[in-house]
Amino acid sequence: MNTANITSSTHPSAQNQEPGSSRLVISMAVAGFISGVIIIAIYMLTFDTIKENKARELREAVFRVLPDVSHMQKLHFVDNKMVVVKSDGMDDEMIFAGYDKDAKFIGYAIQGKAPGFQDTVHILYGYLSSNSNITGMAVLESRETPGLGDKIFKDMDFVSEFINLPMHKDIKAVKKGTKTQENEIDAITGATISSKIVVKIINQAFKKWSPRLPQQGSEPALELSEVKVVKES
Amino acid sequence: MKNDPLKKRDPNLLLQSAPLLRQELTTPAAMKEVWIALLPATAAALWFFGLSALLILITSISGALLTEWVFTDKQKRRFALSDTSAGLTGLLIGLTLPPGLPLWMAFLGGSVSIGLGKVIWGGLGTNIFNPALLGRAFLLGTFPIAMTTWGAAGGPGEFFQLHSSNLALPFMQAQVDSMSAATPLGLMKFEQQGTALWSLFMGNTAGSIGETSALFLLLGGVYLLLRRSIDWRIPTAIFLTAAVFSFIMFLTDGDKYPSPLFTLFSGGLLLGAFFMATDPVTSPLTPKGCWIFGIGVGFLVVLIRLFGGLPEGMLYAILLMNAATPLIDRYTQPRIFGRQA
Amino acid sequence: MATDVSAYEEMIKGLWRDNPVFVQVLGMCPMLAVTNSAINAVVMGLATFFVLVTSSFLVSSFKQWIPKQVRISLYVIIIATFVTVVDYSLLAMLPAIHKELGAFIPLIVANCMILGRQEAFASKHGVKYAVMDAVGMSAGFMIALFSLGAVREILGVGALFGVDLFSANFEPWVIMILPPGGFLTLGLLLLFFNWFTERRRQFLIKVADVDKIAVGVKDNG
Amino acid sequence: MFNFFSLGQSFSHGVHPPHHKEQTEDLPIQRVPFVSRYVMPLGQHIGIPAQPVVKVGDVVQRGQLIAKPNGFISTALHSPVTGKITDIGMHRYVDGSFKAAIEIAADPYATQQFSVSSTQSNSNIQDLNLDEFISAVQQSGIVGMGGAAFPSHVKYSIPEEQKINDLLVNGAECEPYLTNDHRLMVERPEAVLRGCEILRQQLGAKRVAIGVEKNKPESISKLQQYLTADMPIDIVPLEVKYPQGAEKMLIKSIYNKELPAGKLPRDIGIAVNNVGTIVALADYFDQGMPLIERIVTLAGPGVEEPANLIVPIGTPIRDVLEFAGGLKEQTREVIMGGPMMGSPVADLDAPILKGTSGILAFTDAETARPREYPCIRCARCLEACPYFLNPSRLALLGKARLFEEMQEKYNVMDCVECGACTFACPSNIPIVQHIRTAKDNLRNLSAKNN
Amino acid sequence: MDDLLWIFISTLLVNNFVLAYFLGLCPFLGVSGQLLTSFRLGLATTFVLIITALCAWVLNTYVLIHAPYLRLISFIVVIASTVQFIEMSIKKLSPSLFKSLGIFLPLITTNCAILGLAIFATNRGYGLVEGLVFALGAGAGFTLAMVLMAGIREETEIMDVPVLIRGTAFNLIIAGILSMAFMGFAGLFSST
Amino acid sequence: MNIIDLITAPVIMTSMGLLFGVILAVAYHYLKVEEDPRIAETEELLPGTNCGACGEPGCLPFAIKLVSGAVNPSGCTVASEDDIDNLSEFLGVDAGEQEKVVARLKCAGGKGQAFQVAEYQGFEGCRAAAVISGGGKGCSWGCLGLGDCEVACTFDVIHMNNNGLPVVDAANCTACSDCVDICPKNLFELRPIAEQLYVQCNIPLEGESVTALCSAGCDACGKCVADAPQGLMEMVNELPVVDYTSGLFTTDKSTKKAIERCPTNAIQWLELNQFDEQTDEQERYSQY
Ligand SMILES: Cc1cc2nc3c(=O)[nH]c(=O)nc-3n(C[C@H](O)[C@H](O)[C@H](O)COP(=O)(O)O)c2cc1C
Ligand SMILES: Cc1cc2nc3c(=O)[nH]c(=O)nc-3n(C[C@H](O)[C@H](O)[C@H](O)COP(=O)(O)O)c2cc1C
Ligand SMILES: Cc1cc2nc3c(=O)[nH]c(=O)nc-3n(C[C@H](O)[C@H](O)[C@H](O)COP(=O)(O)O)c2cc1C
Ligand SMILES: Cc1cc2nc3c(=O)[nH]c(=O)nc-3n(C[C@H](O)[C@H](O)[C@H](O)CO)c2cc1C
Ligand code: SF4
Ligand code: SF4
Ligand code: SF4
Ligand code: SF4
Ligand code: FES
Repeated sequence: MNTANITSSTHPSAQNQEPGSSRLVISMAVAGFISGVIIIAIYMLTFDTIKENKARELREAVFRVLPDVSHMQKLHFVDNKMVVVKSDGMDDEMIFAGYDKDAKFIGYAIQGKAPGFQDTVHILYGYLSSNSNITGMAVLESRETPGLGDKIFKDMDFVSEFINLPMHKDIKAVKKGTKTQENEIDAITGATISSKIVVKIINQAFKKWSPRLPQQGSEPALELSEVKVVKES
Repeated sequence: MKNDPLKKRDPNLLLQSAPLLRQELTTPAAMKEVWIALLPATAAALWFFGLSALLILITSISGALLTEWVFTDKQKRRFALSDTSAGLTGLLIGLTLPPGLPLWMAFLGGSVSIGLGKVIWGGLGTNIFNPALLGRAFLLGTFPIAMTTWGAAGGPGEFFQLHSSNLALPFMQAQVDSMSAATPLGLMKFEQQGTALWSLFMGNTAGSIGETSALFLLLGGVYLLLRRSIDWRIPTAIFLTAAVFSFIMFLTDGDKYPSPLFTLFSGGLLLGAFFMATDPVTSPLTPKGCWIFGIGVGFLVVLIRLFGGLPEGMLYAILLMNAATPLIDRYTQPRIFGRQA
Repeated sequence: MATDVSAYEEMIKGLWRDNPVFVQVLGMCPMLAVTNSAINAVVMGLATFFVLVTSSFLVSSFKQWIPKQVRISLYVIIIATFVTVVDYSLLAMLPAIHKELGAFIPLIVANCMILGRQEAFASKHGVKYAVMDAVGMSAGFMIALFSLGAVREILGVGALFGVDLFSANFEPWVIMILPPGGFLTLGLLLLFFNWFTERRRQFLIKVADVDKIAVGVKDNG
Repeated sequence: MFNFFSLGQSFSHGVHPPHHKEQTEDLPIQRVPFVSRYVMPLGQHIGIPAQPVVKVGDVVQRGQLIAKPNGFISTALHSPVTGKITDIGMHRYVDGSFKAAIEIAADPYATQQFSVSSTQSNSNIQDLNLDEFISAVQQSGIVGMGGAAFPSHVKYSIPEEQKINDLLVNGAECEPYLTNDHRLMVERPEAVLRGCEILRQQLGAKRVAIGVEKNKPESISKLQQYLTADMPIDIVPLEVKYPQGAEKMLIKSIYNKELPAGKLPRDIGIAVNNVGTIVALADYFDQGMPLIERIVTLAGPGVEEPANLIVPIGTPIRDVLEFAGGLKEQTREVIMGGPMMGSPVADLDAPILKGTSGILAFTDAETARPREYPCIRCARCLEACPYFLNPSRLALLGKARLFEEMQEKYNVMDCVECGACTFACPSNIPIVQHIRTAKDNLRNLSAKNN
Repeated sequence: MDDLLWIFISTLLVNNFVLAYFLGLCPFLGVSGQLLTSFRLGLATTFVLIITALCAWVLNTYVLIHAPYLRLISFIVVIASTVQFIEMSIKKLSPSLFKSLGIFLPLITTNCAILGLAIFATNRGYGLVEGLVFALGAGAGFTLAMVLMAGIREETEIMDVPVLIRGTAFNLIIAGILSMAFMGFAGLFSST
Repeated sequence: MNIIDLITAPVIMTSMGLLFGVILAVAYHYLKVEEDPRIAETEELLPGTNCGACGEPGCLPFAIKLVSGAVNPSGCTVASEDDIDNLSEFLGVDAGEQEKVVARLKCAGGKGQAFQVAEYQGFEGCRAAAVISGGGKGCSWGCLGLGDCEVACTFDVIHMNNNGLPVVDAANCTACSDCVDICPKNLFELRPIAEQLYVQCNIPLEGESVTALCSAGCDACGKCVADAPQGLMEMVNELPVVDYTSGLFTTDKSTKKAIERCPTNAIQWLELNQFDEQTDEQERYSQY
């Protein structure tokens, strides 16, 4: 045992008068400096990979809901029109525009969220303004119960109901097996609520975005920017 | 007089604390009253759900009894089951299970009730949470699908029609049961469909085996009230609060929200209010506390049913108020004679 | 030679006798929050391991220069720096797991166990001992994390490290991966730990091994 | 004010034990003949023990002063029998302990004749002022006959600023089995009324209320029969409910007043006395007989021949029981007092005291209790406790030995140990014993701290 | 407005910090032995959470947009120092307030509910008002869990809980049961 | 990524360090509150992690309780053994040089010596029995043997033996007087361990009335007083009392003579413990 150290560090009375305020301030500053250096170093080291990871994740989600897309860019609603944004971040006021490999516009990927059974459910769905069809749906984030509510993204039967779903009027979730109308979705047994939440988010986002979307044909053209990514195959 | 105690030295005189008189009721007898009061509801369960109900009750009761037996320390084991409260817990959890539940889950439920709900706290009288409901909450959280798959009510003609799902192997999933149906509360919540009051009253609806028949539950409840085995304040407060709250909501939107009578007669409200919220061990001691407890249960059950994610809230309403019971008791101590409050 | 033995003991004690979770009851939050699968638990354990070892190393190296009044602030800065390092590394290397561990990697900063070791041990001992202690403690922490994560994953999903253990028909115990399951499982594990320690103590009393009796259960009250 | 058609006036909570009075309620009071040996403990009540004024070997007359008061809360002691002092030393008391006592060997030719107390020379009670009255009562040796044996003269010495408006006579006799007060009211109603008048005039009270439980219709009618229009006395039928006879309950029932905790009845202008005390006063001031004998009910399933007896104070219990045919074979426990509050007798050689209202014997059947179950928090004890305490909680805390908390949060000291809670408990928990243990501990602690 | 209400209810009941997110367990398990202490700790925590929400917002809007990588370290340093400063001021200015609330502050600053709040609020992109409501809900939820737990623990203190079971293991099991009971709130005010 | 980014981090961190360093330094200077210095020093000795695992809301409250003596340093689960030793040393819990005092029992009337006059039936506990007509022991001064003292002793040094008497492990008794306070018969007294001549009886009676109650009782025959050095002992209230202030007490034969002729062995020469501990677990459990 290192007795010398024990005694020196545990005798409060001996230590109380000493270090002056300056030493205190300086040690804080030095620690801050070193820590800043370390942090910036790791940040720089990992920056590219992280950025790439994030972009890939987003891209994959967009590609999943918008098939046949190979380029995308973010759109923002400013001054009553949709303009292209190039920043890294993402917020509720953004949607994605998808283009095929010839830079021809295909459709939008729109995100929305609402309180679910446990916590906020965050989804992304693809939308073709040409025929008002939903092309697919992906859950970005949810804490729904494993085995029940998580079927909204694990149960492929449910997910595939959102492929080519016409969006002429509000869609509706009905009890499994009772689907009769085109705009109805068979809910998941035992997770009626989560199913309804998904439908609700889409309806809400649709209401919010459909009036904002530009006239068909006048979608912003693909600007090749940093955000642009090419689907690997 | 050969054996005159006066002539002997006196070590045979007993010193026992006064009072020497005791009223007749004992704790096992109090438990027996509840068994008796549950007879009509149990009979109704067998009537509507047949052999499945019988097997479920038997397994849940044996799960409870076995756990109690195994975990009681050796010295007290002789008395372990003598007060019949463990069996009662088993019966009560059995009555709250869906008829098609795999039997192994019913057994697990019974033993979790006693193990986690009672033994670990130190046995009879020491637990804070209602053991039967704790067991049910555990099952519901563990097997949410099996626990929300309801078999339709039948009649005595179908007594021997066993739900195939009952017989799932331990730890294995149940086969999908063909007889499944929705409970009145589920129908109300998810499809906005009402159920005839008469069916609710008689009990030929889907639901937990012991909760469907309002009539037979009322019979048992009134018996307990008349025998003064339960505190009348708790059910009264639950009924009044639930009725008033749901009536207010009913007035705001009669299509979306059910009528107060539907609220009272559907789901586990009656079973819970008469037999579970009144569990003396887990409800407040003081009269004022009983009112608060009942009001809390009534409020929470309607809150969860109408605004929560689950169609039924009695289970959680009671458990939540159980959690608050120590606080309620503490702040509703009776005013002592001759002292200001 | 003698010092080697005691350094080894410093390490070993964290595994069982002074186990940070079972005995000292520290670091409960990350413990419960990330143990819904074994892999998460292990990654969390490794992250903690890294942070604890590096910061113990640093603290014990610089102990002479650390003024008493701001020592806690300094420890926190040191720890937070390494946590940031771990956070970014994970984000770069294991993005999928990082997503699941979510906010709990940064929360390693608040893990009382780490701060506790700095103050109670690293700041008073030489570098070698401090590192040994840190290794032992984080290994103990990892054992606890892993056992909890494994139990929860096996029952809750029927798998371990994502490998199915039972037939497809297994009925998962959903509650195990939900919050109540975390509390209950850890509670029962601790109970088992206490029971085992008590058994051992009783046994030692029986064989009258007086020296070891002191190694009894601490009251965690 | 008094509605005879109702259940009778009452208080809230309380219990309804079977009253078992049928055993003795119709048995006229008999006199127990003298036995050979008497033991007079010097301290028979709270307060200071009396001081002997006789020596071993002295010959004393029945009614003769043998020990004088030794302070204010202390009363005189008179010989119950003509005989010889054989010992002044430690003798077994009912509670098993040894207490200083005077032992008298009775003269085999002793008669009922008693020597009129020297303090009672002034036969004209009207001429006494209150102070003289009080000191006369102290010299008479009269203590409360309702059970607590509290020196009566202390109750009458009220401070200047207070005034007694009401005299309350306690004829409730709510304890099961006991019928001594009942027989007294039936057989000597004039003495009861006479005592009331004496005390009322001395204390300057305006009215007297005699509270009697409705299960004693004969007492009520007898008293009413002797009641004349000029006596400001009300006879109040009370609901049959335990503990109707407890001072505070009685005041609540009759005057609908709640005696504040820590206050004495006199603080709200009331004096409370048992009928037995009242009759003893009448006997003293009319005949000059000090307190040398009292009425004791002998009952319970273990007694061969239940009886109401006049017993000289100091008679060994064994002799009294023998007079009544002895005990049944199955007898297991003998109680002094009532079955709800009485204390078990440890040694049958202990003497009858001034406060002994009954000797009850119980057999195996009553003492074999079912096993104690854990408290199931059924709240029956809360509904029984007339003082609105929380006995369930008190018992739990008592078991956990958290005595301070019992007082700080749950006012255990307010408990009068009436036993209603324990009677009501289905789990057979000895709640009162827990409470008494806690009180004992707390008193001990506070005594040590001072 | 609806959103704010939902944030509040959700953090208070559905996603209770302690019972669903496992945040702040150290004080929850350690200090819940006495009711009064627990209540005060809950109040003090609520206070610190609100301070945290403020600090996080200020940092997020003014500092971290330039240097996102400093998020963690600046949160912890700023919050800890601010709280320590407040603690010392309270101690100086109002000893009685310090006794009843201030004494808990050091304990609270090093617990993960505080940091968790800052990180969650940032991850979810909460603005100032939302952040404050979030903090209020989290604090109230923490206090609620704490008080219920303390009530139960005080009660079981005098019961015959087997000695071997007493202690942290038992507290965890109680917490698990509480957490199970709180599952009843799932989906509150979110169902369609 | 450019050079500006590269330096922002260190700059921000350094300035933050500076800023808070200054604030804290100023705060320490101007906001310092005078309090019991022992509390501050105790707090210094604690780990300062404020984890709450001790059950107190943080290290300061724990320190306050430590100083007031309400808790034990080992309540802190984080501190190392050395820390705890330091704390104990600082708080000075060890008793110091004082003469060792232990609890002695003024009664030797166990089951084998004293009889029951009646049978107590109720829950275990001496005070509990004492309030029910004294507990039924023939000797109303004697030990009831129901072990309240065993439960009350904070240091767990009392154990009931087979004879129903409490055995105090004298070596470990801290003279805390818990047992003195709890005993309903007031049988325990704290005595210097050096006072080896000890009368184990409390009956203020003499002769046959004593032997009728207890075979180990002092019947006040006076032989010990006569055999002891003149002036060392006298009879008070029918019990011999040793006057240790007289200076006549020695540990040699002359004093030991006092116990030789005692007919009931009520007076004893104590070495360490008063009674033999022969607690047979089996037998004690069989009572239930
Ligand atoms: C533990 C538990 C978890 C649940 N999780 C979800 C969930 O994640 N999503 C959901 O919609 N419903 C969930 N539920 C709600 C019930 O399953 C509810 O009864 C169901 O949504 C109704 O659907 P049904 O009409 O198909 O039975 C859960 C219930 C329990 C008890
Ligand atoms: C120290 C003491 C002083 C008392 N003084 C009076 C008194 O002055 N006047 C009075 O009416 N009662 C007095 N009491 C008697 C009580 O009020 C009560 O009547 C007595 O204890 C018997 O009550 P119980 O038989 O209901 O238990 C006194 C009691 C005690 C213990
Ligand atoms: C629970 C309880 C029950 C009592 N029952 C009676 C009773 O039935 N008759 C009675 O005279 N006194 C009874 N007492 C005593 C009275 O409270 C009171 O002390 C007595 O009437 C005063 O009169 P005394 O001093 O003349 O005895 C009871 C006391 C208590 C605490
Ligand atoms: C009126 C009454 C109601 C009861 N209700 C329940 C109950 O709902 N659940 C239960 O497990 N036990 C119940 N019991 C049995 C018993 O109180 C229960 O096992 C204890 O909670 C175990 O400590 C009840 C007992 C009585 C007398
Ligand atoms: S004994 Fe005490 S607690 Fe019990 S009923 Fe009587 S007054 Fe109340
Ligand atoms: S009557 Fe008995 S079982 Fe009922 S609450 Fe009171 S003490 Fe408990
Ligand atoms: S209670 Fe105290 S004085 Fe008595 S034996 Fe135990 S340590 Fe010694
Ligand atoms: S010494 Fe006192 S407390 Fe100890 S067993 Fe004997 S009587 Fe009981
Ligand atoms: S680890 Fe979360 S509060 Fe300690």
